Amino acid sequence: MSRKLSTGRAINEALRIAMETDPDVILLGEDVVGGGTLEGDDLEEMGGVVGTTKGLVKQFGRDRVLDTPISEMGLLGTAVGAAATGLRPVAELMFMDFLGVSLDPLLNQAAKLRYMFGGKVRIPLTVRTLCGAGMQAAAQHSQSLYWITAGIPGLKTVIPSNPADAKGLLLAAIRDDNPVVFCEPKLVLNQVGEVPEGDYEVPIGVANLAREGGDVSLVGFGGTVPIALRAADLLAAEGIQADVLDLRSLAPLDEEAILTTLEKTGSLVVVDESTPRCGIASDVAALCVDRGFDFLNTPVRRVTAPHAPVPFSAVLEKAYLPSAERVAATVRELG
Amino acid sequence: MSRKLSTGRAINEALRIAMETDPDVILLGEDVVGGGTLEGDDLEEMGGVVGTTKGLVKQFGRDRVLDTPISEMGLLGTAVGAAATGLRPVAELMFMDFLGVSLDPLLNQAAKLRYMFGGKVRIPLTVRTLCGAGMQAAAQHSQSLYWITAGIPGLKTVIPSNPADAKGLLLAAIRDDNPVVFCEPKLVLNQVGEVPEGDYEVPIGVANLAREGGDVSLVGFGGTVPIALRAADLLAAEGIQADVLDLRSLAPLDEEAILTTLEKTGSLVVVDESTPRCGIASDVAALCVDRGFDFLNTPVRRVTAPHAPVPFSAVLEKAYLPSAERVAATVRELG
Amino acid sequence: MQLSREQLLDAYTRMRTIRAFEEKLEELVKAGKLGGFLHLYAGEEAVAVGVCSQLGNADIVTSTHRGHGHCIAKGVDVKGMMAELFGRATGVCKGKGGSMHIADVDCGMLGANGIVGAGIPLTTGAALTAKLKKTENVAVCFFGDGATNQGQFHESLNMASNWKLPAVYVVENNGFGEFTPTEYVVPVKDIAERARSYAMRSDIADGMDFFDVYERAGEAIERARRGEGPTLLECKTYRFMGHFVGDPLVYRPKEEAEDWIQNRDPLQIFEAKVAEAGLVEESDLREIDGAVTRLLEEAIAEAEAAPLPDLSSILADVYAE
Amino acid sequence: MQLSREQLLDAYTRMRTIRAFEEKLEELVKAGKLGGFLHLYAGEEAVAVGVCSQLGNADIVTSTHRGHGHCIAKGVDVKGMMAELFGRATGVCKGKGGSMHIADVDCGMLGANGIVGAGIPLTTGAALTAKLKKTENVAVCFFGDGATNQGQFHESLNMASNWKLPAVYVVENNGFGEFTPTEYVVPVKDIAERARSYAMRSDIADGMDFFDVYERAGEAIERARRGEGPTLLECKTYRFMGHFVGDPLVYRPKEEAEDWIQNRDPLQIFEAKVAEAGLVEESDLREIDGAVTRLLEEAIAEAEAAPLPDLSSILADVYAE
Ligand SMILES: Cc1ncc(C[n+]2csc(CCOP(=O)(O)OP(=O)(O)O)c2C)c(N)n1
Ligand SMILES: Cc1ncc(C[n+]2csc(CCOP(=O)(O)OP(=O)(O)O)c2C)c(N)n1
Ligand SMILES: [Mg+2]
Ligand SMILES: [Mg+2]
Repeated sequence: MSRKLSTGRAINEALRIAMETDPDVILLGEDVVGGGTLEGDDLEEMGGVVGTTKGLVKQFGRDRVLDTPISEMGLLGTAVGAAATGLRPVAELMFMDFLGVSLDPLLNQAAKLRYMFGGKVRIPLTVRTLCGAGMQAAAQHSQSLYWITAGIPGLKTVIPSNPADAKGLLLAAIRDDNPVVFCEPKLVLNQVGEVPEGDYEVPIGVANLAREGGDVSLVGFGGTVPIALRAADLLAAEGIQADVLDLRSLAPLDEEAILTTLEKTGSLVVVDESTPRCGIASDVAALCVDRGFDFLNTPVRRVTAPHAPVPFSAVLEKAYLPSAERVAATVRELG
Repeated sequence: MSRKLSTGRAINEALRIAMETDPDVILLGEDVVGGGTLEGDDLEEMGGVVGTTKGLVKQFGRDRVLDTPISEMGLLGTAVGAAATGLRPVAELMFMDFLGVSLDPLLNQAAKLRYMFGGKVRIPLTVRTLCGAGMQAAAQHSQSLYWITAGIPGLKTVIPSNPADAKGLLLAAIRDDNPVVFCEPKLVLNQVGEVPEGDYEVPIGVANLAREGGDVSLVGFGGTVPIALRAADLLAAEGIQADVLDLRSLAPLDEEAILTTLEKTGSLVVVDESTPRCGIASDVAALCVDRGFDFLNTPVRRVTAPHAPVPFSAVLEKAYLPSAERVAATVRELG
Repeated sequence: MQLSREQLLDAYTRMRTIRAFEEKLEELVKAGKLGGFLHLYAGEEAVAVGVCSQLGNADIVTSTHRGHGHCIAKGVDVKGMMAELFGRATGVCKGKGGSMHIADVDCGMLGANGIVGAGIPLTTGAALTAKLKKTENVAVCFFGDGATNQGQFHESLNMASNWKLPAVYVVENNGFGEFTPTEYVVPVKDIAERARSYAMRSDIADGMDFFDVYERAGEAIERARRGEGPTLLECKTYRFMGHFVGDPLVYRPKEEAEDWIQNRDPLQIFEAKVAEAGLVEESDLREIDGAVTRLLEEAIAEAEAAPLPDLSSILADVYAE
Repeated sequence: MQLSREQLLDAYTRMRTIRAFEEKLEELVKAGKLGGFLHLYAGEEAVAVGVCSQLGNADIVTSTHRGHGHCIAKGVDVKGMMAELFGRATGVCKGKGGSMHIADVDCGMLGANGIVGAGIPLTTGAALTAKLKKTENVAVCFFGDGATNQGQFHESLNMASNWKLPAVYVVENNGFGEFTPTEYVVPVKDIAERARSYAMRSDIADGMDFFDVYERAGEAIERARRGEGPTLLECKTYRFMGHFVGDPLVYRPKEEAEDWIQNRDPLQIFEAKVAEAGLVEESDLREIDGAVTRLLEEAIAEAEAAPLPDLSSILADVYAE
């Protein structure tokens, strides 16, 4: 059974199921309760800045849904310490841009404690975070910084492209015994789609072939999957059939799935809404020219944002983001 | 005229020249003075944790060489504010691993203020920082995180492979009107070499062909240039002549220099002591399979550290780092 | 406190401009004409204006996500601001910054900031410049109660105190960080107490009273100019509107808000005080009100008519030449 | 304070072991037998032991770059530690952590930490676990005076106080952060004062006197166990050796160091106090000294003979299955 939900509601549902099935799961973050609920009044809590955690404090209480001060480093560090000692925290980093003020608990603690301790500790931590452009939130609230977390050994990073995957990936992330960064792309957040009821997991590290074509491979993830799918539509109208691979997991990367589609098509374009340097797009291209070299018939192109911060103005932001037209044009140029 | 200096001393000389030629240049960081010099005693200041800034406080005074509290975020943020208002600060982030506690001033401030303000401000900031493994300093003091700064639009990142470049690159960095991250690789710090006297700059964004071969291209930077050069020696003994390209600048990347050597050899191996994901090595490989596709005769291989934190034990650390033998073996396998 | 009639009218003009600006923005967002995240400053005008009236162009201020008020108080062109919020090429940041990054360094306004607490070290750096260059300028930082829970607050104030920098740290305690009441997350009654950790001077002002802010900020600014080091100045205030435009305000007691808005409006308090002292006529103020309304109408009309940025500008201004 | 003879001998054993361990390490580094960055704890033994004597295995401690003392005090196996510093497969972290990351969660020792201040939120998290799981465990964090200038200190203590967590924050004020005297960078005389920013209890102990530390830490730990919230406990102490092995110590007054080493050695103070009270015989202590010496000789011999880690272990333990 399934019904239509937005990605935000699917995430809410995953959190609820995770908390119902494991008493060690707690939520913490800024305004994950969101004020309200003073004794003896009729105030309402907000459930997060975009309402994703709404209602959870009513069901699970303030001991399991914790509002923190505006202290990202402190709250993520606290979550790491809690994870190392028996809880299974889901921390919210409201916007991924705030990694600037909270990287250490991920970079130097969550990612490394197990290794440095010779395997003696587990860090079952999930960090949920909004990423990407598309809301005119400008340079400091629109970044797609998953390349930073994906680049750090010891962390996993996942990113859903639709509501159903969001639910299953989040449940898998929470139950993983490693620190997992769960990205919530703004381009996907309000998207509505079929979401199965009940408890299920989408395994981490497994990409999804979202569309079968065979002439060219389009690789995307998060908000660029809908873009790649639209590009595939445009191309299909011209007789070019595209595979669309949704990575779903950025670390670990499903290298076999990428090589499989490349072997079939000989031609690959990767679409990433982040900036061009040191990113997932480069990793995919580098994989192609390494293990996939014998399959290559054409150059591997990366359709990304430009090497610039995200501009505010709506016209600029639109041009900044990858589009189906640019993807299709890139494929056409490959000939 | 030139004489032999270690990289550390060459950096010290660059700082001295920069401060002599521009009164707006100041240094700030933890222990860049390094205690000492209380009034009326015979104490000595340390000049940084490895002595790089030694003697500068004597020449320029405590107004221009400032010891800060152990507050990396605060000190880098302060340096950004000072740079935006008329000084030309050289801030020291003692170890690059401490980006964990100091990313925001670089990620969200230094890199973006100019853009967000529509071009109305300049941020002439240099951040000097030790990076890399090789001293058994283990997981939290051995990282090569230049991929993080190189990936951020608005920043520049440079890394010298020898004392002479260190001096010239640092002078160029300080005089650049943009925020520049100047990496000091541990593998290079104590290396001794000829350093020209006087004031000169090595331009940012220009790679250096450190050795001419023609059969295969080895691309390195910082501590991997000596490794690539040794690999070239090993290969030369077998009749394989390698170009060795020293990137020197990681952002901007000298794409033309990479493509030029690739066009000549048709075969490229990039050597990076950082971890494999989302790094410079992937960017170089991705460039090859994009703009350099027509030149490629073989796969592009990346010789990097494994996807793991840096281990403590000397035997493990040695095996963790790229070596000349591994580079040579990789070239041989390309056939 | 000796404020001339001219100074009083100027202060009123700025406060009124801020109020009217924010009210217009709310309308514009609700009419679907503006996008992005907008955090409005209505209710807190006396703080920005009380402080900035005593600063020159060479003095630096930094601000927060809630930055329009500080811009207007510091003299940033209102038309340029409006054009910016409309994302136009004529915007004060060429349409690239938007509300959360609105700035004009020509007026000493070093930017709103989307990162809570990030303006604090920027101010510290500006104060370091002033000190080392011996300019007698000061640097003033505005930030919220919530920002005092950020590590950057702690690190910066400590550094500024150690170095006796010419800085004033103005915390606008409006009782909430987003939806969370301050007392849930700040266990001290007065945030000013936090200055003790840095052996820094502190003071508390009624942030709804221009004159109280003016006086206490003035002392702090003068101390800073004289080289006597920084001050943490807490201004108790309240935001009249939501955290952002669109905030349903379900989380805060209606009576509490009503009480502040009805009885503690900084514009009304100002008007009552100047009237009582006979310093300006009511008609002067009404004239200003009218002029402000006209200014904003013009600003909106001009912004709507202004050109959008050229797409090539996406790659401009990333680096300085 | 009612310490049994057994407890006293145990405390002395731990303090003596720490001192001997650090002295041996210095020798070993100078003989070129050990690599890496080593920060020694000699001089500060009374702090670690005074606190940890009152903790069980289920209580968590976190430490700093100067972590050997806390490990030994918390009961981590000395031979496993020595093997770790030799980079052996038999090391307590399989040779992967080294001095700056030495840890043994089986003893509730959640690690030395190479990032100044980073242990503080980890402790806060451990205390959150204790509170939410209602275990009555406490979490104790050791960190230096320098670490109190880190944002993580500020953010963590604020959170712990807001949530009334069962935590004790022990600042080891040894007068220096690396080479910089504390008073250059901490403008308050007593770091304990910083607790006021969080409405947190604080106390100050003579960090050279095991008994004073024991008593004050005991109170803080008991308050925490009873659910009465966290404490910031400042222990005034001194490091007898350099910041790291190899530190030329040119930056600190020789007489100052001499004075502490001659007159305020925590081992001597302990010995004098227990002798005066007639609680243990000198011969008991000398016997312990001998046993400790033998233990360390064995530890070194075994570490030197132990196997190096297999190269395949580089990729092990990055992720849990
Ligand atoms: C580092 C960071 N964390 C969180 C946010 C999200 N955020 C924006 S405004 C805000 C509340 C700020 O509260 P306060 O400092 O009191 O200022 P106010 O909004 O009340 O003026 C939060 C949490 C942010 N922008 N930056
Ligand atoms: C975040 C961070 N900044 C700087 C350093 C370098 N560092 C190592 S120890 C140290 C001094 C710490 O002083 P304190 O906290 O007083 O501890 P102590 O060494 O005196 O025990 C510094 C600056 C570090 N390891 N981590
Ligand atoms: Mg507030
Ligand atoms: Mg210290």
